Order: sequence, then C-alpha cells, then structure tokens
Amino acid sequence: MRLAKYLFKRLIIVFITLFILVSIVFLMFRVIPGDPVSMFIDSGLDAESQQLMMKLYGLDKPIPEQYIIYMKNLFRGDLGNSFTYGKSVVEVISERFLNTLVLTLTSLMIAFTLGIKTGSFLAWHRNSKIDLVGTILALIVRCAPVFWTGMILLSIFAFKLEWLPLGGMTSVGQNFTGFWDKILSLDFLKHLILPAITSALYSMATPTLLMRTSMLEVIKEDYIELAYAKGIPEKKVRRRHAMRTALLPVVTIFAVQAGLAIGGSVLVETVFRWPGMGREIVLAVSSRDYPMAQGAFLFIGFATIVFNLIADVLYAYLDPRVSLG
Amino acid sequence: MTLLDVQKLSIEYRLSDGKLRAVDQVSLKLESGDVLGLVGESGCGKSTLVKGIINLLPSNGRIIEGDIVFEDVVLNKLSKESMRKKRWKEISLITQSAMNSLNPVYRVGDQIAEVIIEHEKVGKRSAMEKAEELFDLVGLDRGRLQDYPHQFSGGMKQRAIIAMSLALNPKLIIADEPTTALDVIVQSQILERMNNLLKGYSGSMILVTHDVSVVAQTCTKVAVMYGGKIVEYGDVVQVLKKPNHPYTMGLKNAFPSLIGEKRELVSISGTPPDLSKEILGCRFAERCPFVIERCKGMSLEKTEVENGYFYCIRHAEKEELRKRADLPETWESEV
Amino acid sequence: MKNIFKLFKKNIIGIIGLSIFMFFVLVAIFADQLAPYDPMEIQFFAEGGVKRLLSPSMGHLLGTTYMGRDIFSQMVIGTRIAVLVGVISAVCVAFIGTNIGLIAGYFGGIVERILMGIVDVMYGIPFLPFALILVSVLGPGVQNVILAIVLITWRNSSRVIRAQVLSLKNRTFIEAAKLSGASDFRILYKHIAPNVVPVSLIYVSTSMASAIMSESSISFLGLGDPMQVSWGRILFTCYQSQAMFKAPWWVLPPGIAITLLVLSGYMMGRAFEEIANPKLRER
Amino acid sequence: MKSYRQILVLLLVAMMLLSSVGCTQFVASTEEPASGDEAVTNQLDPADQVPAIEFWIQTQAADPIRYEAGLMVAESWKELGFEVDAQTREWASMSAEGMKAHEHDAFMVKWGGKPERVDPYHWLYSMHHSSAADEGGYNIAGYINPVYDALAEEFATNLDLEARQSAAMEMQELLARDVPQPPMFKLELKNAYNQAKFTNVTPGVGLGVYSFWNFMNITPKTDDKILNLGQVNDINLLNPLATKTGQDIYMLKNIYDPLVRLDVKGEAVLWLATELNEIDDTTIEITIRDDVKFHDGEPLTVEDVKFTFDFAKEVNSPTYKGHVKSIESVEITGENTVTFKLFEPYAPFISNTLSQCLILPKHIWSKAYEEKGAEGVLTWDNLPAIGSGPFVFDYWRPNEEFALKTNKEYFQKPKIDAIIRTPYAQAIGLVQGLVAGEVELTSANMLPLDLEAVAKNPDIAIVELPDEGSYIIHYNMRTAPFDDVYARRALTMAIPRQKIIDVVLDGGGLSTFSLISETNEFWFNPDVEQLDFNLDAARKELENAGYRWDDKGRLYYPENFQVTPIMPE
Repeated sequence: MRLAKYLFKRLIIVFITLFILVSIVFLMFRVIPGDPVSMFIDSGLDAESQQLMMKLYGLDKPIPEQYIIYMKNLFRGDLGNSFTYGKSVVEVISERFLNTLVLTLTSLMIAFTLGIKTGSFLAWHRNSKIDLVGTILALIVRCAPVFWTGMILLSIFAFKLEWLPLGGMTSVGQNFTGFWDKILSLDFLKHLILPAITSALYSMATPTLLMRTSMLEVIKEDYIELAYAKGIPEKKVRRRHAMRTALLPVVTIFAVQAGLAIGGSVLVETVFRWPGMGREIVLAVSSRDYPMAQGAFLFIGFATIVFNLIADVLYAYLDPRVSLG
Repeated sequence: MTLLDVQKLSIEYRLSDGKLRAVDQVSLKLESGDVLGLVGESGCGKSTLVKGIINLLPSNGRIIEGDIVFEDVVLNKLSKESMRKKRWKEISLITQSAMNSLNPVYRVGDQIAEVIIEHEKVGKRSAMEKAEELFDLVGLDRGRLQDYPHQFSGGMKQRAIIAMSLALNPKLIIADEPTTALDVIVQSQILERMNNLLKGYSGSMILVTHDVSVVAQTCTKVAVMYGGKIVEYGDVVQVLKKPNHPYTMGLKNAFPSLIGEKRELVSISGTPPDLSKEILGCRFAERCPFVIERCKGMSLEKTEVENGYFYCIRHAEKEELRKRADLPETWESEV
Repeated sequence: MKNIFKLFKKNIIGIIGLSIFMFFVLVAIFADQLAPYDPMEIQFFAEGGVKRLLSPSMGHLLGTTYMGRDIFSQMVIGTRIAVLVGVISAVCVAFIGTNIGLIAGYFGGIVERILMGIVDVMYGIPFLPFALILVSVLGPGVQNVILAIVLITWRNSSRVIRAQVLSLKNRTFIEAAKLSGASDFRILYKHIAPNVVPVSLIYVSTSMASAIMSESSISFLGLGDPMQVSWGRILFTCYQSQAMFKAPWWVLPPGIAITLLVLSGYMMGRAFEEIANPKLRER
Repeated sequence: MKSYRQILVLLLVAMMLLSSVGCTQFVASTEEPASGDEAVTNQLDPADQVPAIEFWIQTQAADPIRYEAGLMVAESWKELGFEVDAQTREWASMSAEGMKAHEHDAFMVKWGGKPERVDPYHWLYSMHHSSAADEGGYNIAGYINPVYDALAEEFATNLDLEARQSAAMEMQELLARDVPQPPMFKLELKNAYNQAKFTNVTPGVGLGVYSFWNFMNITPKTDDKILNLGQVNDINLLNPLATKTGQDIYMLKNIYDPLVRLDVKGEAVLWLATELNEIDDTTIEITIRDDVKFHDGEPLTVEDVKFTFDFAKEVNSPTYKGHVKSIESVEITGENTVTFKLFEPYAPFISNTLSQCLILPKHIWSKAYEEKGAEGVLTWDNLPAIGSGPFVFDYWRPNEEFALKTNKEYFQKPKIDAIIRTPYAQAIGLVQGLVAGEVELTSANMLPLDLEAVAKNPDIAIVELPDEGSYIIHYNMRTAPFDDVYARRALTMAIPRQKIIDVVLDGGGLSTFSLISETNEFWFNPDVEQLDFNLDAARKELENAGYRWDDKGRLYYPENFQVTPIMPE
C-alpha cells in the first residue's frame, strides 16, 4: 500500500520531469538552424515542393501552435510520424530501442557479474598486491574511451584474427522468424560479443570498485565477526552475510548505470554499426527529423528516469532499513 | 573440572610501523560453572584475549606463544574446520556492540535459526521453534522474531543476542562488554536478566567489562588486566574486598560500590601504557601512586594467594597500601 | 580540515594523479614550442607527393595521418583542448554544483525544493544526446562543448553537497555563529563552505575526468570544434578515413593520452575522497 | 583551512594560465586584422577594404572531401588578399540558409549528376535563369543576365534539338566567363562488384551500378542468383509521392514503372509507352503497353496513368510537383492511349517528366486516399509497395535488410532472382563485406584506401566511371565582394583545383569548368574559357580592375569603385 502511494508520487514527478524534458527538446529543435526540407533541395525539391513538404510536416504553423499539437498528440501516445521514414515514430523507435536494450543489458549483465565477483575478491584480499593491481586495472579500463577500446578490439578480433564480424547486428541473408529467434541465433550472438564486451569493460569498473569499497566496509562490521563466532563456514559468511549486504549499493547502481548506458550507447553503436537508438538520434538530429529526435530523446529520458525509479524501489526492497516515502 | 586453561598466552598485532603485544604471557584457569569477570580499562587486551580464545583475531593478530586448552583440546592447534565446529556449539560470544552485531538485511529470527541449523542440522521449522523458546527465555515477544534488527531497540537487540548465545547450550559463553553500548537503565535490566539466566545455566561464562561493579554483581571469579597482563586473579569477593594490586585498588575506587557505603568516586589519572614499546618491570608503575624505584626495570614477581595470584613487588605492604588507596588524595596527588 | 594539503602529499595515488596531470598541463602550456609542425599543415615529400600514413620515424615521431599531417604535433596541440576543457568545465561544474548545493541545503524550504526539483529534472537528461542537440543549436566549438558539459554535470555535485550541508547545518558552531548575528551569507561561505571543500575537490577532479571524456566523445562523433585539433578528433579522423586497421600509430596515442589524463582526474578524486572520508583512509 | 586555499589557488593559477594560453590561440586568428588601424602607413582608406568573406564548409563528419577542399580554398583566397572566415556548417543549416534562403557569401556543394540531368535543363535553366533567383529557387548565386535569360528561354521551350544545343553552348560560355557559381572538380567514381559471381555489369549514367539497367542486365555466373547489394545508408521511405532521397527513388524505379526510361547514357527510351506522338508543341499523345500487370495481379491501364498525374497534382505530392506542374490535363483518348496537354512548350517533358513520374495503381491509392486523406497518403509508408516493375517488394527490416524478388511475369525479365540490399552504415563495413564476399555489388565510391583493402580479394572487380555531377562553389552575387565579376573571376582562379585533386582525392578526380559533364557529349561545350588555378593571373585580374593591396597584402577596392556584376560585352 505504501509502495503504491510512493510509486504514485514518484510517477507524478516522472511525469513532470518528462514534460519539462520534452518542452526543452521541442524548443531546442525549433531554434536549430536548418529545416528538414531544405536539405533535399539539391536532390530536386524546388521552392514550391519545399513549401508543400513543410506544410505536410506541420512546420508552416507558428511554433506555439506546433507545440500544442505535439503535446496533445503526445498525451494520446502519438509521437508523430518520422519525416525520414514516413512511419510512426513509436514504431521505428521501439524497434531501435529494443536493439539498444539488448546490447546495454547484456553488457551490463557481464559487467556486473564480473564486477561483483572481482570487487568482492579484491576486498577479500585487501592490502595485497592483487588488490592494488586489480584496483588500478579497473580504474584504467574505466578511463579508456569506450569508442577507442572498441576500435582496438575490432582491429584485433575482427580484422587481424577474423574471429568475429566487423560490425552490424546480423549477417546478410539471415531470415529470422521473429525477435527471439533473432536474438537467440548464433549469428546474432557473434555480432553481439564485441560491442557487449567493449561496453562491459567500460562499465565494469563501477561495480568492481563499488563492490570492493562496500565489501571492505561490510567486512569490518560486527555482524561479520558474529557470523564467524557463530561458526558459520567462511564461504557462507562471505556469500550470505558479506556479499549480500555489500550488494545493496551495487544493485542500486545497476539501474542507474543502465540509464546512463542507454544514453551513452551512441558511441558503441557508432563504432560497431549497431542499429540502435543512439545512432538513430544522431541521424535524426543531422537530418532534422524533429519528431524522431524528440521521440528518441523522450524514450532515452524516460528510460533513464524509470531506471532511477527502479533503483530506488529496488534499494528499498533489498534493504529493510529503508522505507519509501 | 577445568574447562578452560589458558597457558602463557601471548598475542601480537602487526602494525604498519612495528608490532604491538596486546596480550603478554597470560595464564588463566576456568572451572566448570565459574563466571569469570575480566576487568580492565579499554585497550588493556581484554577483547584480544577473548578473541584469541575463540580464535577470531583480526588478520593482523597472531598467537605467538602459549596454548588455549579447552576440555583437553588445544584450541589454537585445531584446524580451521574443527575450530569452526566448536564455535557457538561449545563457546558462544556476546559481542560488545549488539547494536551492530545483527545483520540488518535478515530477520532476527532467521539469524538465530541460522546458527541452530548450521550446527544441529535441523530443519528451519524446528530451529524457529527453538528460537521462540529462547525469546521466551529472554523475555522477548515471539512475534518479534519476524522483525528486522532496525525495528528493535538496543536493549532488545542485546537480549536477542543473549538468546542466540544460549541457543546451543554452550559450555562457555563469552560476553564481551555486553552492556556498554546501552543506556544505564537498560544496562541494569540486561544485567538482571543475565543473572537470572545464569542461575538456570550449567555452563561457564567469561564476562569482559571495565565496570568493577558489574563483576561484583555477577561473577564468581575475577581477573584484572592491565597492559596486556593479568595483574591480579582470584575469587571475586576476595579480590574486591581485599585487592592486592594497586591497580585493582584504583579500579575499585573508580566505580560505585554496590555492596559498601557511598563514597567519592576517584579515577586513576594517566593513560595506559603504549604496548608497541617494550616495558620493563611493572606496567602500572607509571601511574601507580605507590611506585618505588624497584618497580621499574625488574622482572615481575608472582605472589600466589588462596585461589589466586597477583603481581606486585610491594606485596608485603599490601595492608598499608590498601588503606592509603582508600583515600582519594592518594590518587590525585600522583600525576 | 587543516591538513588537506598534508594528507594529499601523503597519498601516493593522489600524487601520481597530480604528476600525470601536471605533465599534461606543461605540455599544453609549451605546446607551441614542443610541436615540430603546424598540426593542420599537410606535409609533402621533396618530390611533391603527400606524406600519407607514414609510420613513426625521426622526422615524424608518431607518423603521419592519411592527409599527411604530423600526428605528434596534433597530439601535442590536442593536449591544450583536453586540458582546457577539463579544467574549465571542472571548475565551473564544482562552482555551480557547490553553490547550488550550499544554498539548497542551507536555506531549505521552497528554495531547496525548487533547486532540487531542477536537479531531479537534470538527472532525466541523457548527456550525449543532449550535448548533440546543443552543439547543433549553437554550432560546433570548444566553448559550446564546455557549456554542454557544465549544463549537465553540475547536478552530480549539488546533491552530495546539499546532503553535507544538511548534516552541518545543525552543528553547534553554526548555531553559535547564528546566535552571534552573522549574516546568512557569512555563515554559508565563512563557516559551512570550508567544510564542504574536500567534497567539492572530489568533484573538481572527477568532473575534470568526465569532462575530458565527454569532449573526446563529442569530438569522436564529429561534433567537436572543426578548427581545433583535439584527441577525440584525431580518433574521429582516423576512424573516418578508414585507416584504423592499418595505422596503429594513429589510433593508439590519442586513446592512451585520453586514458591517462582521465585517469589522473580520477586518481586525484580518489585521494580527495580518502581525505574527505577518513574511514577510507585507514585501509 | 590554509591548505585548502593553497590547493584552490593552485588550481586557479593553473586554470588562468591555461585559459590565457587557450585564449591567445583563439584570439590569434582574429587579432591580425583587428590591428588594422596601424595601416596609416599607406594611404588606403580602411572603408575601401574588401569585406571579409564568410565561407561555409561542410563538416568533416558529413563529408571529409568538402571539408578538406574548403580549407584549401580558404587558404588560397587569403593569399590573394581576401579576408576569409572559414566556418563549418552542418548540411541542414547550410542548405536552409544558403541553398534555400540565399543568405550566404560562398559555400561549397556537390551537385549529383542524375540521369534526369543529362538534359541540362537543371544546370542551365533552373540554376541560372533569373526567375529562379528568389528564395527557394535554384539560382542560388543570383545570376541575372538578360542575354542569358533569353537564351535559357529558347533552350527551355524550343522543341528543336539543334536550336537547344546551340543555345546551351552559348550559355556555357557566358557562365564560364561570368562565373556566378564555378564548378571546380568532379570525382572519378569507382564501383565494385564480385566478378566471380556476376558478369555483364551495366553502369548507368550518374548512378553507376545502382542504375536500373544494371539490375536488369547483371548476370549470375553461378547458381546463386541472389544479388547481395551493399550500400552505406538504408532506404528510408518507399512512398513514390513523398520520398526525397536518390537511394529511395532509384530503388522505387525497380518496383514501379515510368512511361519512359532514361537509358545508360541518359537518353529517353520507351518503356510503358509504346508510342509517343507530339501532336503539337503542347500536346502529346501516348500509347501504352497492354500486357503489364501490377504485382497484385491487377492490370495496368490508361486509367492508372491518368490517375497518377491527376492524383499527384491533387494531393500536392512534393516529389511529383516539379514534374507535373507543366501539365494542364491528362485525358484518356483511346483504349490504350492518353493525351497530355501542357500549359506551354516544355522541352524536357519526355526526358524529365515522363521518366520521373512512376505510374501508381489506382485501386490502391484511391482507396488509401479515402482512408487517409490527402496528407495521409503523403505520410504513408506504403508498405508493401505494389508497383508494376521488374522487381517485387519482398520484405524490409530497416537498418538490416531490404529485399526485392524478380517479377516472373514481367515483359522483360532480369537475369537475377532477387536483390538483397544491406545498409552498412559506414564505408568501412561495406569494404570489409566486399572482401569477405558477403557484398557482391556496391555503388559506394571506392576511395584509394578502400581499393587497397579490396585488392585482398581477387574476385572483386572495379568499374570506373566519371561522375556526372561536380563540386561547386556557390558565390552570392547579391553581396560584396561577389557582386563584382572581376573579384569572382580572381577568386575562381585562386581555387587550387589540381592540388585538391592530388591531395584530397589522391588523384581520383578531374578539374571541371562547365556544369555539364564532358561525357555528355551532345550538350557539353569544350571550348569555354577555363579559369584554372593561377594566382598571378588572379592578381592581374584584380589589378586590371583597379583593386589595390596595402603593405600587409590586404585587398582594397579601386578608387571610386563601381560594381560590374557581369562581364561587359
């Protein structure tokens, strides 16, 4: 019941945030120099045709009116039609968004599984050489630009060794019956490996270091000592008592990281030619496909906010000390 | 029958700038049914000693000599696994900070059940039944087993820990400052509760405290620790009535007497010695109002008394010293 | 409080970070003297051909690009942008974030609610897409990249600073200052601010790191300042000219430089973190 | 307390040092001209100084060629004494402000040599007639020359080929002399295909291997009759009434049929039409084939032809608009004949209008119109696209694959069974795809580094073909200094054409002096004046016109300067 009330309250804030976000983005797009039509003058759109196009896109109306129309449609869940694809923005984006989601979640899963293991391992061997080397390594991969890491991995594993494809999401001529068929196919997985590892490397440092710090703090706690005194085997102490409690902040950060990763996916997607959201937003901005870019922004913003919300709720769920409200 | 025999135990900590001998050649005997009070100021090695006994020293701590014999078994020579099996089953520990000794993310009941399941290989349900009985015993509502630690007050948490310590009916309970973190009223409640429980309990107990009055109330034996050494050991009545070591005398003055008349409380001035440096002679010499030249730089002299011993070279003058020690001026003048 | 400097001097990680940072600062300051060529100048062989994709040699320490430009000179001049963007954004971010945190935490009430509301909204804005649009609106240029970075990242520090202020607000020395009739401004900046400085310094360092990373990311997407050489842009040009598999001397240096400089920021940040949080120091 | 100040001060000092270093660098470029007050040493009036040129260059991300070439042009102009402020612009804003609003000083564009531009109506009439000089018009430079206008009108309306040709020759001469928007150079395009798997590659004018004729003629050597076409970008929109990009339009031409097609050389050949009858200057009677069916089985009739043109007008199709505006009416005049009535004589009617307007199935579009309305049919994605052409829409997974299969009942059958078109997003992926054998054909231009990479696979063959379009600098004759023909001529002679070709294109290009490609032999005038790179000649041109330089080499207007917009006769 309290959760429901809390969620309701938070959703209202989410709503307001999104509203402001959409408004800002809407306005920003109206002040960007250039328009979606004049770009095609050289391919044969004469003055009259340009005007027709503008009218077709609803861009001949004054900006406040455009804004009201956009907002009205938005409330009905209609993000408009893409200027470029002539399809509804929701349709195009949800597909790209799914691609991005598959990539980011896979990479985060790798990053967090490995990060948590490494982090608790380092903490367990605190003040040893392994700890020092591990910590520094984690910091270094955190600091290497993800697009650069991607370029290097591509050069080695795709170009030199030719083990993995150079980019894209599937090979030519694959016929998939559906979404799951596609993402469970070997071909897809081969394409997924490099980009997923690249961004996993980049996001691994956060859970590793956080887990290490968190673990170090937990290890010093009295209840760990008590657990030992209780004669609980070391493995169980580490797993059940230390890791379980130390995981709290790490699990929380997972959701936050997911939000960030979706926003930052454009870099990996560019290097690996992954047909995702980030790349779409770059295309949409440069081709002035306003509804598309606005929609993409809204999706990413929404994802960020929702993941933050999930983080809070998850934290409250995992840590009985925290109550929502 | 001797339950626990600590023989010349020394424990050292490795520090970034040298070593620290927290426990220095300590010997101790505990008979079945004894309740031993281990008193001393903080930093004198009490906690290290009991942690040494249960083999839970921090990673930089190490037993460098001596043995801990528990029912004819040398604990410090046991394998990790066999030691683990003895913990709680035979020796349980009530730690200093009950506040933080319960894992915040598990229900209190589950944490009690955990230890029962681990050692007795019983199912969850019977473990919970046992936990309910224990809660009855310590006067906690059974329903609270389903609560999380943060929903408990400090006193309740301590009681829960006490309940837990009794779960496997161990032969020895070590209570390391069980009441320090609690406020005064709760302290006395808990002590009372413990006293009551002890009456129905057949095992032994080591009660670590800096509070002499608590010892007087609860224990049958007392060991006074100072600077890593036990400076006096004996029956509680005897030691507290007629302390032999100047430190015990000072300590007695620092706490309200529970038995005797009301009097002014006097604390011992100065600070405990730095154990990372080697100290010759009596460790209390620096703060002792009765210090003479011979105290420093000499080896220690053990004086055996009935059911106990103490270390002070002025043992012959103990009657006179006791008298002087009762006067507050004695402790004030010597700084 | 008094010995931040002393503590920092003792912190090895911090010192290493500071040394790396100072190295790049020196390179940036003396870039013109260090760079043997104009970074944008196309180099020709004596007989007239363009020096395309030469591997490293004495004449060109890090080789040349596809357009025959000297990579070493580009790296050296590029340091300037990296350091400039890093330092300016870091100082701005920490300044804005700290002040907003201070004001929100100290005054509370409606002021706090509004400011923290703004912070909440800011948290919903994804950085790279936002920077992309902002740079499209304002046109490419270093100052716009910095603006985008500052506009988005101040949110991080203000939340933490506010929490710090809240915990300080009711301490006795603040009460005392209030009773002695000090103005809000005085209390805020004379009494509270110095106490949050170590935390601010964490954000100066880490913001510097993230700003450098952001700048190179934006440049890599081709939205950096087109008239200035930056590390991100070197990588972008390399990627775009499709020479990345052929010319490791072109790909490796900018990435390593970015990694090191960003690393130095995080290392200093860690040092300040240990100073601000003594619990961490004991380990 | 003290020490945190120390750190702060340190940081501040570092920051100030850096920003001063940074600023001097930023300022350095602007400072030089700003200190122009010292120019009292020579007696030139500062008011006479030639105003600075704002030169817009494409961003490096969008087109590295234009970016690098632009920087080189700017450098060269500076050497002449012009002040040049080179700025990069995104295409969207450059296009809106320059191509459309004509608010530029000068910027660089690449105009594509599409087949429908083989008849140089676009180059010679649209881009230079004074009627197109207003906002949105193609006369971006604002070239206004009554003599030229007269020639252009003759060229546009006279149906006699020879008269048109001679007008075109003269017009090219005028343009080469007045240089309102000089062509600079063009690429030598290189397309790649897998010769082990396919033969009979037939590149078409302006489109290379992306041409309709190639898809019709390319012949498999093996049993694998599916053509894997790799491109950089995906197609966007398959609605013939609303699509904008060439990639889409030329794909649509495989699915839909026009009445007339332009052959590999750009000359009109009959397609759906079997007979063209020019009844008079403004009336054309057309007979169409009676054996063509749409992909859903419905026959294609004159009803559909009439409907297409009427419908495009009615819904205001932006794509068709430019083509159909010359048409007054379309009437069905027989079982298989329609008659077009034009408002006025329009010479490129057959080559441009009839070849560009794809015939739509009436039964589908009239139904769509009923459901969606006029705006709705223009924003419709039209999937699956149903036409009558030699290829049938199969499936499209955006950003992954687009597939066409062969129309088995078509009157002229392609040799392949299907086309699978894959977008690779970046050329680098495409090249690797070629090497790996997963791409069998691409119309993406192979750059020198690509050729090196592709050489790894001996099966890959390269087709070379000249680009029909060229890179152009659009001056703006509405603003100084481009309003003066001598300044324009000098600036044109300062464009380092050959150097750009050598350095930027690695030799893969040709200098051009006319907008019409020299391969377009019928219309091309080889004898126009060639204002090639020659800084001395450029200085001379300015000197002769009375321009002056101060001792810092900056350019000043002649005394009592009078603008000369075009070369006096």
